[in-house]
Amino acid sequence: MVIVNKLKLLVGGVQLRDGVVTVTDILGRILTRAGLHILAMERGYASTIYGAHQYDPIVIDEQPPVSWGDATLDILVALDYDTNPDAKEQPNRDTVLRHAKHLKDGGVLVYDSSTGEIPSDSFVRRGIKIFPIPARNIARDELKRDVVKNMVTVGALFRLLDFDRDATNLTALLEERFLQKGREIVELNLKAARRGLEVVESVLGAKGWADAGYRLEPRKLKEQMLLVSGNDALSMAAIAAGCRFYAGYPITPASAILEFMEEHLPKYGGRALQGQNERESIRAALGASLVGVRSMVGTSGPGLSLKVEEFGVSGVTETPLVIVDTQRAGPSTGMPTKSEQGDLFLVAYGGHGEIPRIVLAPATQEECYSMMIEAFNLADKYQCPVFFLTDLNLSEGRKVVPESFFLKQKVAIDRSTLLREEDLRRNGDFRRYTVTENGISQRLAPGTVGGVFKITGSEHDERGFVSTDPVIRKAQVEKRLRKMETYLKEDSKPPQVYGSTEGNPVLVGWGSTRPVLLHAQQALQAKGVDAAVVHFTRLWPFNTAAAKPLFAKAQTIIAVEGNFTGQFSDIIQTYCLLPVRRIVKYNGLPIYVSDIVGGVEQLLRGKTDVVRIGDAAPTPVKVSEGD
Amino acid sequence: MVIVNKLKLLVGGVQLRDGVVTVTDILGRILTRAGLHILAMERGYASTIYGAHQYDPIVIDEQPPVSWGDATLDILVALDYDTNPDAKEQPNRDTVLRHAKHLKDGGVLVYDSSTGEIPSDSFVRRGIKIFPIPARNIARDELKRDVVKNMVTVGALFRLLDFDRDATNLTALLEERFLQKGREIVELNLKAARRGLEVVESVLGAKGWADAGYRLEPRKLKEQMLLVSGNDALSMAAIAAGCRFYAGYPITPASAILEFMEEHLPKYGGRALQGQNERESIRAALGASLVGVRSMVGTSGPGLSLKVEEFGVSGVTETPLVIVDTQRAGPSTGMPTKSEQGDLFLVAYGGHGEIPRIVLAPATQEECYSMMIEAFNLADKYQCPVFFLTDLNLSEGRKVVPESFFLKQKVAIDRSTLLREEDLRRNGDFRRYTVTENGISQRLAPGTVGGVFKITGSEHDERGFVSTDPVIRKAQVEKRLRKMETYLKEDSKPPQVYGSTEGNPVLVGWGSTRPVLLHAQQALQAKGVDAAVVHFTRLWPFNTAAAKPLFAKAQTIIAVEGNFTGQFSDIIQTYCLLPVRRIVKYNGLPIYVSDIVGGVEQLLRGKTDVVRIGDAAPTPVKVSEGD
Amino acid sequence: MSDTKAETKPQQKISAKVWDENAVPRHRIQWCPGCGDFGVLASLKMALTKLEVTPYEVMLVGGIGCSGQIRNYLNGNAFHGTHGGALAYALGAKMANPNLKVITLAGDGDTFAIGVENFVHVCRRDPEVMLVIMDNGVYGLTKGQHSPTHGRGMNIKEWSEESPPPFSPLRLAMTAGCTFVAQSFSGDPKHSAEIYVEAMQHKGFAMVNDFSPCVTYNKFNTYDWYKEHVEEIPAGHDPSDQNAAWELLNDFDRREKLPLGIVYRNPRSKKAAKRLPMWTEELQQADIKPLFEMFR
Amino acid sequence: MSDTKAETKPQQKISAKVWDENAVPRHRIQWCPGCGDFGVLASLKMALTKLEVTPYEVMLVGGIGCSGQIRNYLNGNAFHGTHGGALAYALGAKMANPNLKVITLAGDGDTFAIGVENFVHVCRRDPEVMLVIMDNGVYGLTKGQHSPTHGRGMNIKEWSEESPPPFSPLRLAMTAGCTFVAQSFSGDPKHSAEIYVEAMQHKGFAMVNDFSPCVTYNKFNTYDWYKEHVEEIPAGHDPSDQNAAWELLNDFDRREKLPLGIVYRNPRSKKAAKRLPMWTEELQQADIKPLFEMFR
Ligand SMILES: Cc1ncc(C[n+]2csc(CCOP(=O)(O)OP(=O)(O)O)c2C)c(N)n1
Ligand SMILES: Cc1ncc(C[n+]2csc(CCOP(=O)(O)OP(=O)(O)O)c2C)c(N)n1
Ligand code: SF4
Ligand code: SF4
Ligand SMILES: [Mg+2]
Ligand SMILES: [Mg+2]
Repeated sequence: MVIVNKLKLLVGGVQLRDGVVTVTDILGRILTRAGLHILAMERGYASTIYGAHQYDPIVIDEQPPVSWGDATLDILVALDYDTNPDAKEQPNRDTVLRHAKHLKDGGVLVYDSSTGEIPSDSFVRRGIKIFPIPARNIARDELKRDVVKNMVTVGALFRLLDFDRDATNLTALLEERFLQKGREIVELNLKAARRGLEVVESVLGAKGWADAGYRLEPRKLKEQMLLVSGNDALSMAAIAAGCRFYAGYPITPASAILEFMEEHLPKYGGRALQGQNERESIRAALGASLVGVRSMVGTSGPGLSLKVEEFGVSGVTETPLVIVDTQRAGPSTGMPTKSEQGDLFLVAYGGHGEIPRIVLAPATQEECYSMMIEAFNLADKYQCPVFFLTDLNLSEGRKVVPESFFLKQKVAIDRSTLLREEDLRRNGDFRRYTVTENGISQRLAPGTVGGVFKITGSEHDERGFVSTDPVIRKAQVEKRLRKMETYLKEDSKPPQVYGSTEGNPVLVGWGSTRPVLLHAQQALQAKGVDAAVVHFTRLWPFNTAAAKPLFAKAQTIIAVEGNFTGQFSDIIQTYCLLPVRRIVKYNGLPIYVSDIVGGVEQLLRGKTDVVRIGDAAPTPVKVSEGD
Repeated sequence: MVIVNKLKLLVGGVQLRDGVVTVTDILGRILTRAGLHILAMERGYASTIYGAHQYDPIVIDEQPPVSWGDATLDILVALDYDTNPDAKEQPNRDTVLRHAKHLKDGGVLVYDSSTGEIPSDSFVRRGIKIFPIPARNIARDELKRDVVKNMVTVGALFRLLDFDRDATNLTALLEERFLQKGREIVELNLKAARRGLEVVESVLGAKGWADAGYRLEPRKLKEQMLLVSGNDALSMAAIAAGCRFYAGYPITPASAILEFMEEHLPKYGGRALQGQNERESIRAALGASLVGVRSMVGTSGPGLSLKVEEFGVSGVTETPLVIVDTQRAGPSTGMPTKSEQGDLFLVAYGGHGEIPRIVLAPATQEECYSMMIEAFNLADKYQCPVFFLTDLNLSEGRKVVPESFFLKQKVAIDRSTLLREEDLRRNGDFRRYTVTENGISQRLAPGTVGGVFKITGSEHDERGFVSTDPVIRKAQVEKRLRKMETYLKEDSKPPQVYGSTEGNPVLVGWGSTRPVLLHAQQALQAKGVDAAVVHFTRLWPFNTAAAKPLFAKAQTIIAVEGNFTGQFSDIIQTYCLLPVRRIVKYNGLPIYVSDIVGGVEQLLRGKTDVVRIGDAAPTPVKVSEGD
Repeated sequence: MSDTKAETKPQQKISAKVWDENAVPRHRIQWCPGCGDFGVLASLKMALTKLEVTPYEVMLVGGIGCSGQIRNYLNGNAFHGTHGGALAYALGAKMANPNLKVITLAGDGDTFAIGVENFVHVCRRDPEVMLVIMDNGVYGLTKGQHSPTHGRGMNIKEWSEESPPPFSPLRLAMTAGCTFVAQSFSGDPKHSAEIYVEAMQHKGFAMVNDFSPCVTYNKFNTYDWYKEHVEEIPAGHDPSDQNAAWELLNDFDRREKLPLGIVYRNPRSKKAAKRLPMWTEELQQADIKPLFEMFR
Repeated sequence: MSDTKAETKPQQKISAKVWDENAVPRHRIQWCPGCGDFGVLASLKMALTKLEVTPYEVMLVGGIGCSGQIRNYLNGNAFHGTHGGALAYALGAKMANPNLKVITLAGDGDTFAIGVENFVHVCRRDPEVMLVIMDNGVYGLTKGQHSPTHGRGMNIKEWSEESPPPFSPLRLAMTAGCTFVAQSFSGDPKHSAEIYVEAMQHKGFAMVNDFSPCVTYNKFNTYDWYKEHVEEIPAGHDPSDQNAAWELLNDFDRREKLPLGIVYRNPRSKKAAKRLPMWTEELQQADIKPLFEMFR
């Protein structure tokens, strides 16, 4: 039986050398145009530029996939070859060594056989169809251009997927890209693809296989589809929301936002600044915000830690700022190219003293867009840091989203807290820090005739002059923090609830895990376990009023988090005074459906309150007493 | 009736100009030598050098005072005078304007009358005895040395207190200080004091008062007493504990530690570094610790926020470091010269990703000493940041402590995790990050023959080489965080409990509030309320096993904290799943006995769950809807 | 100081008195009597008055220290953030709205110790911002610890990591690429004011190191000491000549003198900039459709 | 490189091979083929071998970047903390134990962008630490963004706050008070090794800016470009003469050349230092009683 339009494939190879991303990019674009859905949420690469193993797993589906599912693969494409076949270790066989264990029985393995064949017995036993493609040799020896080796693989892959047999789609893409460099380049690439196709056909013929077992069929498109990453979506949204100043110091996985902004913001009259360090970037952004421009910074853990003092500046001077934290595995430099949900405590609690702050955590590329628009309005209204928490997999992960989704998002830019010259004339005496019932006071952009502001990170009176008067201090602290109550009343949204929480186990998650939670919910249901899912995208201030009633009647509360502690679990405990059990994962791999299903089963058996996902190390060495 | 050896006085004046601290320093030293107890826990000064109001309230007692009590004063000494009597505002009358309302009926008011008398009716009505002393005029006009004006006041004060009538004590101190500069200086000062005494006597005579109503009597000393601040005590302890590298960037109220260390550490073979910024200091300290030297940094809120990234470095590289945070009122620059307990969240949760960390918070000068010794051993054992939380009032507050207290503290320096050359020879293969059951691995000082360490803030294998292998990652994360379990088992101490928690309201506090909690407990008892006090000095990791049973049977849990949120209350809720009600104060003033008593009464009446201490501001201005 | 005209030029008559509005009244100023910063304050008022700048268009960014308080002793919008950060806030503010007169006022500790990371980079970035450093050789506000310019003129024979030699603000600025490098002395406020006027008119980053004695904590570099050591830059000096500027610094060093005046001035060719869109009506119509192209 | 002798000098024969132990094996090195950092690695091994230093007494402090990885490609104790912090860790390590050979190895981004605050101050503090900067004009590890030395040799006519001109590592070091300022080129590892040997013998902070081309992200400052632009410092140059050093820099600038060799070397008179007490037996007897005096 041939599986049509539903599969997961992984392309792997040596970073920088083998062009993993070239292959998946071509694949992604062509399939998107062919009306298929793509979800590629784990970009496996190393925090070095050259030589490490890189991989890119991609789910392809007719319908929007529920989630990235499990590690299990239908097709494995190994671009790597051995440059030095005599070396004891073979780093260049990494793709097969690391990922072949996840191949389904009956799946497909494609690899570059230029430097030799791999032992195939174990695969054959599992019914795996193997396609050795000497892509590099074909490119180098036959076509005299090393660089087209990836096109050989693409051609092979398309043939395996019984897709684009006449190369119409591929030709269109190649012409778009290379025609201005000359028709010969297009032809060379097409020839390479054709050679890949031929090799596959010869294997199919030799083995007597009718097909590889998978097929992709183009679908009719009702509308334009876009293949966007979380970073793409949130950057576009920032521009739509009126962000006109962006600053960032390069850091994985936030650099892409900086690059996007550097390229596109100027077209909208804005400026993007590559900070010379983490603090220059956030300070410059605060400076821009101060004078009235919507501004944003983006960073990841280490950069965020270095910005902590400025959270306080934003909070106490009441200067709006949107701060994107594309979380990666910490602490310290940690694992810069692995995803994690480990920074929640930092954004909720980081900084000396106490400030109002808002933490949003979108679950999908779509929410990276819609919630970023919200973020800017919240920043304007509450005049405090608004944290936007993604993670590496969400930020770099790509998904097919219909263009219409973006176009129909309402972008209402609300800058009503920013006074204009007319307002000043009307209101007379301007006080930057007027104590109000909702905690919110009016701002002023310097340069506005008729008002002068004095702003300081020291405690101050309503006019912004430094004061340590106990009455003024108390009033200002309370005014600032009252904004959080106002937010809870007027702007916070309750968590999303799927299924009934009453009497059922309740799965809780936040940010990027919603797809996999919902997927696991389905899988559990198939096993007869009715679990509800409660998913948060508005994390802070914690919405107790909305959350507690949901949890109060649960059979058991199980939070699923990508960190060691269960950071959000702790926050729920603080506010709801209910015990939260945990499934946690922090080994650098995505949370899979099977992790959650297995974890829930284990917790329901009742032996433990915390399940730590991932293969464990050998027994720890004992340390002698007295040391 | 004359009150003997039990009073609270406050000396106030214009900062830098009037010599408030000169007066209280002389007072403190002489009374300490005279066997009296002193507690001076609030140093009221401004975050400017010259011209603001400064004050120094001092409790004097025969026995060690339970706490600083209330704002109420027995004696008010106003050193200020008006330089410009025509100015509309009279900043130089601040002492009387600000503090006279706290004077007890029947109390004593001493002020510098050089530039005129103050309106006295209201004081007279309250039975307050007023002593106008033209100290500045006497100094300037009679004695021709402005600078001895404070000695006039000291002389007056001693006479009011019926103390040192023959100036024996004063003479001794003056000789110690000035004899090498010449006998004339001593004589001049004595003459000034004598003149003060005379003015007081003339007032007493004129008014027909037999005395001022207060008397201090010297007591026999069984042992030497020392007047130390929290910063003094912790600095001495650090040296005793083997700290040989200290780094700090100047910041109130931590600068005094730096100055202490710069002066004294070299005598013990150590070095103290004034960092050129907050990060240089913590990084240099980590560098010193790395090569085996016990090291420490000290800072306050803003400096701590700037060091956050290095918490992670310490945690993941497993480099020991003691970090003193002398909390002051935040956020941001906040109120640099006011005390607060607002940094708990930062030290417990600050930093991206997750690391082991220990938070200690001494309650008294004595514990600043004893717990600092503990801090260094914990840092060595657990190889992670050990935070030492004081606050401005504890750090700068002075208290009389018997010398023997310091001498009898056991200082056992435990460096057993640090391998020596012999150990390496015996153990062979050295692995810096061996995965152990208790999470602790052995360290090495570079330079030790036979072992080489590789240390990194990136995730690593047991040898310290960078790794993102999921199994290694999981093992290393768990190894590091397992240290917190080990700590809870082997080293954490339960909170101190005063009274029975069963069925009673339980007052909870941490750090410097213990004295006032115990004082309030007494006051409540006098009012028929039996409250227990549970006080924490080991804050993190939270010792649920020790704490929860104490709270489980309480009638109600009431935490008293010097911050807005009730940060420790939240932590208790997280771990104990019990509701914690709160009395919080954050207006820059110390928490007083009456705050707690009033707060508890209010909470017991049941109308609210949070009492916010301090005078409130006028009704907030309403903001028109739609803005 | 800006290359685009202010959007609406208010009709306010600028007199010296204007600078006392929206400010802490004189008798509440909390500097020690005699503090050099009084001179700087006076000079700033003179310069701003001379240039007929209005308080509304002024953006003062104060450092943290005794010096940074100056922002509140003077009319004009003012911001005060973290220690050492003033120049970076100023950079963002100026990039966002070039119509503002952005003036950064900070101490030597704020600028050269904790803030040197911003100083060096802002020199290169060259925004039209004036920086006045109130250089007193100490951290005044934290009670007199050594700042990076501590030790000026002292004859010290042996150094250590803990006590390094002072460095030269002017040389550092020159090396880092600052396009306007000047020095003044708060003991001569009129001369300082002249320098500030030039600095505010400079099309780029203008640094003025103002010797502003701390009468309380620096008992070495006093007014008298400065009076003996400062010397106006000779009229013949051509500040646009970089070699001459270095030569001048060397010459003054050799003679153990400190130059007052404009050492170097050489505006760089820069891209013109406009105020960034910020009002709803400027933002609302942004069409993001062209961005979709790359995702197809 | 230290003024007190190592406590126990191990009896290990130092050969070049020693530097491959306790290190990532050659075929696992994750630099791009042709990366300039290979040359730096080779030079370091030569220099350490020449000086007969043992891996036990070496303390390598790596920056964060492609360059910083070098610490693991070489034997010797190694530390790797936050981006930009290497020199400050090194400072503390050296102050605590002067017997160690402390070597800091970092990129141009790490040193001059985020780390400039440490660089400037360490130059003044002058610890006996060698710093090798692998200067490639880009942030290699984060995929090629501009570093503060980006733009070297390019003919750019118009600047902006976003794209400022490059600055000169050598001049910055000189101005900040560095006592050993040198430059090398990883295309000539033998010459670099000679410079490193001198740097490690210097009694103070020694900075070597090593042009180490990034073959992947800097397509302008390539090996060939450097070969055309570098030039050895003429034999007659006296590096102890500060004026001559500046003159040399000016001269090379004028000729659009980049000097290779020791530009400046002038050790400062410094207080001697010893390893700080650290073993229990050294600490246990500390008598704190004398401290009580001041509290009476
Ligand atoms: C992060 C941080 N660290 C330390 C401080 C404490 N602090 C306040 S002002 C100052 C130095 C001021 O020196 P300088 O800039 O020379 O100003 P001056 O007072 O001499 O005018 C310091 C260290 C702080 N406010 N913030
Ligand atoms: C605080 C922080 N910000 C950003 C990063 C991301 N980052 C890693 S290496 C690097 C720059 C490396 O450039 P350079 O020092 O020149 O080294 P190279 O890779 O070129 O050798 C950056 C920005 C980080 N690790 N930490
Ligand atoms: S301490 Fe020094 S700098 Fe500060 S106000 Fe006084 S004189 Fe001025
Ligand atoms: S990216 Fe550049 S610096 Fe990094 S390893 Fe490759 S060539 Fe070297
Ligand atoms: Mg100063
Ligand atoms: Mg670089």
